[in-house]
Amino acid sequence: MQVKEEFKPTIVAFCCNWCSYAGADLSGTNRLQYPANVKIIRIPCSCRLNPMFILRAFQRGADGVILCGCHPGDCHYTTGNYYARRRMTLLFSMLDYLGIERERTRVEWVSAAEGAKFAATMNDFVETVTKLGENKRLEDLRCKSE
Amino acid sequence: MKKCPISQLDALFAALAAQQKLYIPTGEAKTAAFKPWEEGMKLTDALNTVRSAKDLFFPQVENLVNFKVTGKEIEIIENRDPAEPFVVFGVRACDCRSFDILDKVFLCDPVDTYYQTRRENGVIMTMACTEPEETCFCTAFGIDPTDPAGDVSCWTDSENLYLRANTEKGEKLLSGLPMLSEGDAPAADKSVFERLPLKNLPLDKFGGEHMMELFNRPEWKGLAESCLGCGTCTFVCPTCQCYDIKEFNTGDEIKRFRCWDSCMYSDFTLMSAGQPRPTQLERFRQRFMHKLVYYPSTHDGEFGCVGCGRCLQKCPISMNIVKVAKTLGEEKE
Amino acid sequence: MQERVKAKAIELLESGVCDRVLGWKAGEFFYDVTPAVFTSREEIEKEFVFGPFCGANMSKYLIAESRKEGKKVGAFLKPCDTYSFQQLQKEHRIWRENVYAVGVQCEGMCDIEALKAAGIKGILGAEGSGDTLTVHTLYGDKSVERKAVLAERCACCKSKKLLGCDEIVGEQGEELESARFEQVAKLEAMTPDERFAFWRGELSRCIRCNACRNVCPACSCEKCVFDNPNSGIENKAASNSFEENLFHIIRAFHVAGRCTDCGECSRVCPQHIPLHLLNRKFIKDINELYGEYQAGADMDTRPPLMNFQMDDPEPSVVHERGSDQ
Amino acid sequence: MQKIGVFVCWCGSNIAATVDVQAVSDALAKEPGVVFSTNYQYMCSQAGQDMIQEKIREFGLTGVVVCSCSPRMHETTFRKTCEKAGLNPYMVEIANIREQCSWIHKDKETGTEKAIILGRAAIAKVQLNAPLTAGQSPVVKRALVIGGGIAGIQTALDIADAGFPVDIVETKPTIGGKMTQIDKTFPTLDCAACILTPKMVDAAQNENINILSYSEVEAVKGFVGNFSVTIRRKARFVDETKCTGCGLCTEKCPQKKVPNEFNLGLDNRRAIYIPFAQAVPKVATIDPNYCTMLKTGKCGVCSKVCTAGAIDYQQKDELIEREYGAIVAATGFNPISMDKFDEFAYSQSPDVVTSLEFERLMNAAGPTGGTLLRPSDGTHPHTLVFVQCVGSRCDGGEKGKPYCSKICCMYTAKHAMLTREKYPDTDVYVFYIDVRTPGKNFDEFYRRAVEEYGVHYIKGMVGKVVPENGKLKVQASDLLGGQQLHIDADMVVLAAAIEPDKSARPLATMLTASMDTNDFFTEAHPKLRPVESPTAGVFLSGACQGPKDIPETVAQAGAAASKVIGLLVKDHLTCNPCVASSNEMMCNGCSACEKVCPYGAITYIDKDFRGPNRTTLRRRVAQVNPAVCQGCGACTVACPSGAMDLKGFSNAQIMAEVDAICK
Amino acid sequence: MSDMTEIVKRISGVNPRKCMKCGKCSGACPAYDEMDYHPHQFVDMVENGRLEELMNSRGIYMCLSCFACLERCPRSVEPSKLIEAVRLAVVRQQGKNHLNPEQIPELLDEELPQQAITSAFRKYRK
Repeated sequence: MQVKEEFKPTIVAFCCNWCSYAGADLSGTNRLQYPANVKIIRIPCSCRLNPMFILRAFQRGADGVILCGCHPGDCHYTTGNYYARRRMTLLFSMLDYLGIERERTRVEWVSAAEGAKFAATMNDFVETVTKLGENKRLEDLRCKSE
Repeated sequence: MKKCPISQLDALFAALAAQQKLYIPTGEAKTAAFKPWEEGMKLTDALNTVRSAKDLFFPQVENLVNFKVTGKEIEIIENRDPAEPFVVFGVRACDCRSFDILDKVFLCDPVDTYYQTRRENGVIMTMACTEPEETCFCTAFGIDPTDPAGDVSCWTDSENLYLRANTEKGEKLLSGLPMLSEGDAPAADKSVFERLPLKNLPLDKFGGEHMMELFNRPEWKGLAESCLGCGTCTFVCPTCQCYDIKEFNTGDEIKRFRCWDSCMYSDFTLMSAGQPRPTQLERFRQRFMHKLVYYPSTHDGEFGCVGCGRCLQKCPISMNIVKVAKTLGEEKE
Repeated sequence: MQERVKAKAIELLESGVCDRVLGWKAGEFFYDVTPAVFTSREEIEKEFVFGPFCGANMSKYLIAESRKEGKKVGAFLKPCDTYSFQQLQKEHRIWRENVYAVGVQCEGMCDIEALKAAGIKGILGAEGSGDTLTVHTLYGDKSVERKAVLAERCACCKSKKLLGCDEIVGEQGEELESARFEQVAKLEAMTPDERFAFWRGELSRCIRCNACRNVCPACSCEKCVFDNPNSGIENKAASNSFEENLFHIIRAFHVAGRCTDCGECSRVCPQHIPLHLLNRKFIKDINELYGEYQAGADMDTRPPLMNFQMDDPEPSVVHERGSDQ
Repeated sequence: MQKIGVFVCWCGSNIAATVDVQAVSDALAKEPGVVFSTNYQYMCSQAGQDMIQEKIREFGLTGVVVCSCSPRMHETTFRKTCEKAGLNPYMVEIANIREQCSWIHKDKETGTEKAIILGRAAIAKVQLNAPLTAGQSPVVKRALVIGGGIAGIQTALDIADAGFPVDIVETKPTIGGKMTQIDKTFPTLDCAACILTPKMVDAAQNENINILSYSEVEAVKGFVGNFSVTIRRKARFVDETKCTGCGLCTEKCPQKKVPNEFNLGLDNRRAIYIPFAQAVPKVATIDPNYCTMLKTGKCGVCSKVCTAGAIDYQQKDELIEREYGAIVAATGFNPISMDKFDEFAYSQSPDVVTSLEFERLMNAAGPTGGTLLRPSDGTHPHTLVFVQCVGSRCDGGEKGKPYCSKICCMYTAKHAMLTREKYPDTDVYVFYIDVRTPGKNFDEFYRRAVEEYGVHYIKGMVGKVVPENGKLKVQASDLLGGQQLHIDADMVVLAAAIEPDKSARPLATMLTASMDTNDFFTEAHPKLRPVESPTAGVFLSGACQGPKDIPETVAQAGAAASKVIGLLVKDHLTCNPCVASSNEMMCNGCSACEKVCPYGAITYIDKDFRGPNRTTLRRRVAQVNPAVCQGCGACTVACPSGAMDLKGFSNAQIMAEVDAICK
Repeated sequence: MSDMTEIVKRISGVNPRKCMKCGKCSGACPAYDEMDYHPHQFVDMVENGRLEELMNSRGIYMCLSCFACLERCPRSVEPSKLIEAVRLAVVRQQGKNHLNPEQIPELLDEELPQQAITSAFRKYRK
């Protein structure tokens, strides 16, 4: 009997080194749980996130991509997250315009002190993406292992 | 010769599609394309499709082989698309001639087995032209658009579709169709082709004899000047046959595939030492020299162009083989 | 108009201001006009044209032309070309001092495909100014309304203003009220499923000929990421729907805030993909979220993606905005 | 292809409990490029580090992946380890399998699976790592201390003692801060002014210290070792160099109705004023909001009485720009506003006061000359109710603060004790939720208040205070007594929560230092780097980092000073080699990168390049100054051609990580 | 009784664990002396599952629903919601024996605040 396996989405979380990555560490230090499907990639600043990386993640099988950075005004590099905010807003709007589920992409500002927010955000995001199901609209079939 | 009432066309397509995959030219004039036939699909009003029938035999992207990586082992996996028989209906005389040209490239030794398989599996049903576009100049290459080649040739008048099998494959295809009856097509009216503006393309100077002279002509500079270096002409061309072999790493597998390349691209035939044709002028010249000089010089004077006129319609800056041929072929008083 | 433009071109050469001029060269038919460099009065008199099929945006050629040695290059620019011209200067791509820019007023360019779509075949020529166009065909003369055969971008022209030129032929024009975002709004009003179906239908026709990119004045990178094997996203052909999407998303994103909406991408697409709708989406979003911005309209303002406000909307605006759709 | 060594750490049971470390090292051994893979109990131990070094030499490793705790913990450790073994330190990548794996997952299978993927991603990245060499940048040997309270003063004194010049920027006309307003200090009950004012004078007399009072930081540019700070010197309309501080003007000024902020508005001062007798600098300041001369142009009394000719009504704000190597934030705290606590009738009755106001009422230099009198009628209060935790420990929201303000228990005990000592005829009630006395001699102090001074400590909270017939009707619960109390009090003292000064938030933005949700500055590490901000070169002193009492503040101030000294003694700083660099062959020279660079690290040059067919092309190309670039990567995304890339976080590396994770 | 605790927590939306036992609710309560259990005890009793005692207590009907405790609670525990929920739980358990709308007119007093009427609906038995 084949039991239908529960869908576990692949989530890529890009976290800026100074706030959100530290926030993620803090949620670990505080033993706050969030699903293992979330894998974090450390980037120096949210402004390092090239839209290319997001599309790449979807191509390679991600079902959701989230960017976490310092709160606006708190960027370690002063202005990085302001640029990231515009870039991501426009990119997400474009993905939505192309009919790709807008819930698959998200930006959250998580400070180094917000371990609880990090865990809560991830839990919520995983739940949202799980409900959406597999990424079909921006998939690259070549990358889906048979 | 067989005939089939126009009213029975859908039934004819259905019968063909029941046996094998059937492609027909369909869609709006601006975007007409060969597509797999489905119930209710209409033939396009356009004279010709945007992309040529070449695509069905030599697709833009084609998988060749996979390399599977497990740990530190690499396994080689054949990855050919499954061979299935198919029919293309509505190929124009120009596109049909393009297969002669492609065959000479792909089926000479070493044979391109990917192309070969598709050629063997594909049946070409051509359609005679009655209302050419002003951009048509197939007659310049000795093609009779009113009497196209192919496995099966077709004509229409207001009531009937007339079909004539030219090859064994064609005979076999027609033999199984119950809606066909005997009947001959009325004689074609060729007068309109006489009025085609480009019918007298000055091709005498081309064909391989004046290779170096043509190569060094100063007019190339002016012709190539505005070329954007896009691949439109090559990708809509029924005779362009250049491809690149590329690899895609999926993470645990490497997929080797081939895709069309364009001699107009800056990385065409890029080598470790650099680009053999470093400027657009050289790349531009390559394309037209190939069609009008290099190909004929190695293939008994046969030109690498069939006069379908697609590049005339599609070039973003309206530079094309006709302008090249006229510039280089006419003058020289 | 054609005669005035030609006279100006000859004047530029003969007065010694320029040693070459960039203009439009007649083709085999009346509509297949090619951008070309003219160096003599004879060439200009014989082959220079300016008419309803001179759609090509000349600004991009000035990147290379303005760097050549010699005298200035004379350039004839339509209003929308001048926006690109300014934008390229802003990006330090054109060496302005080597260009003598002549603004040419434009009545809107016609689309040969629109003529053909009107059911006219075997077209040999077109004549007439004003509202009606007489078309000569292999099958006799036909007449059509000019408005009906205007290119889409000209039917909703955003501006007739000639910017940053050394001289103007014809009247200086004004910015116009344009309905250019109507189609974008229509798409926005659709459900995501409908939008997905729409764009799949359009983008699946893409043959990756790169015509849109190569004609685009904003896409003038020394080396495009899609041609660069080290970029990680290089590809020569779209192997599947993902790569089709990828190319067009990234291209639109790279020109976002820089695209002047000249519409060349859609004009040259051999598959008639409405690429301008991608660029206009970004323009519309930028206007709505960050304030009106027209790329190329001036030389000073910071492009919206290289700028920010402390109180910019959060990316979640995308989610909230369309929640009822 | 790199030769990669993988080292999986157990971190005792921290990782090994939820991650099968053996399985991880086995799985990663199979990855391409991996030539050695192992696991060990504590990789960061000397033995663990020795092993890494040994394996680097043994296998000639070109890359190292350590699967361990967060790179924020030990990346530097392992980089140094590898460097000692001859491997470039930037050939090391850390897979964070503790904070981001073992600690958040309970199921071993899940944890192991994820750890393997994280390890893979690190391996994929290391494959593309390139050796990087750090550059150097010079250090400006001067420090800036922002805030002139006890924290700022102590930090400045310590830095100055080490021989480095320090500037103190204080927004008030005098340094001294909150401590000047405090009467006595717990638990010793010594006089705050007596111990503070000598320090203020020290600071004023120290030739390495330059006090910029009545000044604010306007803008901060630069980076560690090379900050450039714009300081606004607000116009005080008195020439600091001429004013002798005689105070004559402050006596003669006809504008007498200015609420005296030093006494928290409990009395009035003049429009020209010296905040208090021991102010440093002892210089008068004209309050432009009240000065008749400045507002209407008619008066000029102070100018007439000033024998030094120091008054200058034309004075304007002045902007000065200075270079600093290090910056210390010491912006301090304020009691929160009591506006939202109507139940305690703070705004209805002047007899309901905050503890800081009570401090002034008890102080000899205060409005009542040190006699405890009710602000409403100047009578002697007999029944006093102290309420603790007002606005502290609240459930977020707008009303209060979620944290414990830490100092209230002790100062309330102090107030209760002092009241009872001075006025044995009073009844003093303290309503508490918990009494928190962790500190040397703290609990003893509190017990003395109860046992020796007879302060009534009641576990419970005041529910409401209603002013009625000159009394304050206090209704409260006595949880241990199981009854509701109704007390007719003469005064109610609220131990208001403290919050960071409002200037801290904009300052943090200028300094690019991060803050927590309560606007306290975040430290680089809560335990191990408590006086440093995550932003290099920015240090934290005093209550701006979290609630603190005086000894803690002084200790932290000294610690911050020692960190600053440690920085300033260096002649050069090693730069972060993970900086942007532009590939000139692909650069368009379009200036996109320059526009988004927050450091001005990008400039352009025209350069000749070899074109096809022996031609030369002149192009404008970007150049990055690696000493100025901080490696944020904003430019890399702005660059459409991808010419701009970031070392250590290159496009290819990040995409390799993405690939490995999504595989 | 433990399910009842859950029900009460669910109806009220109150998390009694947030209580830090400061007693401000009881300090603020105007009906303190009328009650056998006091607001802070309510919270504690729910947390510790002593619901039966609570449901049988008269104190829950002495609550004025003035929301002083809710307003003052520094931890947003909101005891009055809990009391309300306990009353509701009692009412539900007893069936339809609360005040009928038809009976309202005769009981109506011009001076009666709206809030009191609403809470009376749930509070008084027949």
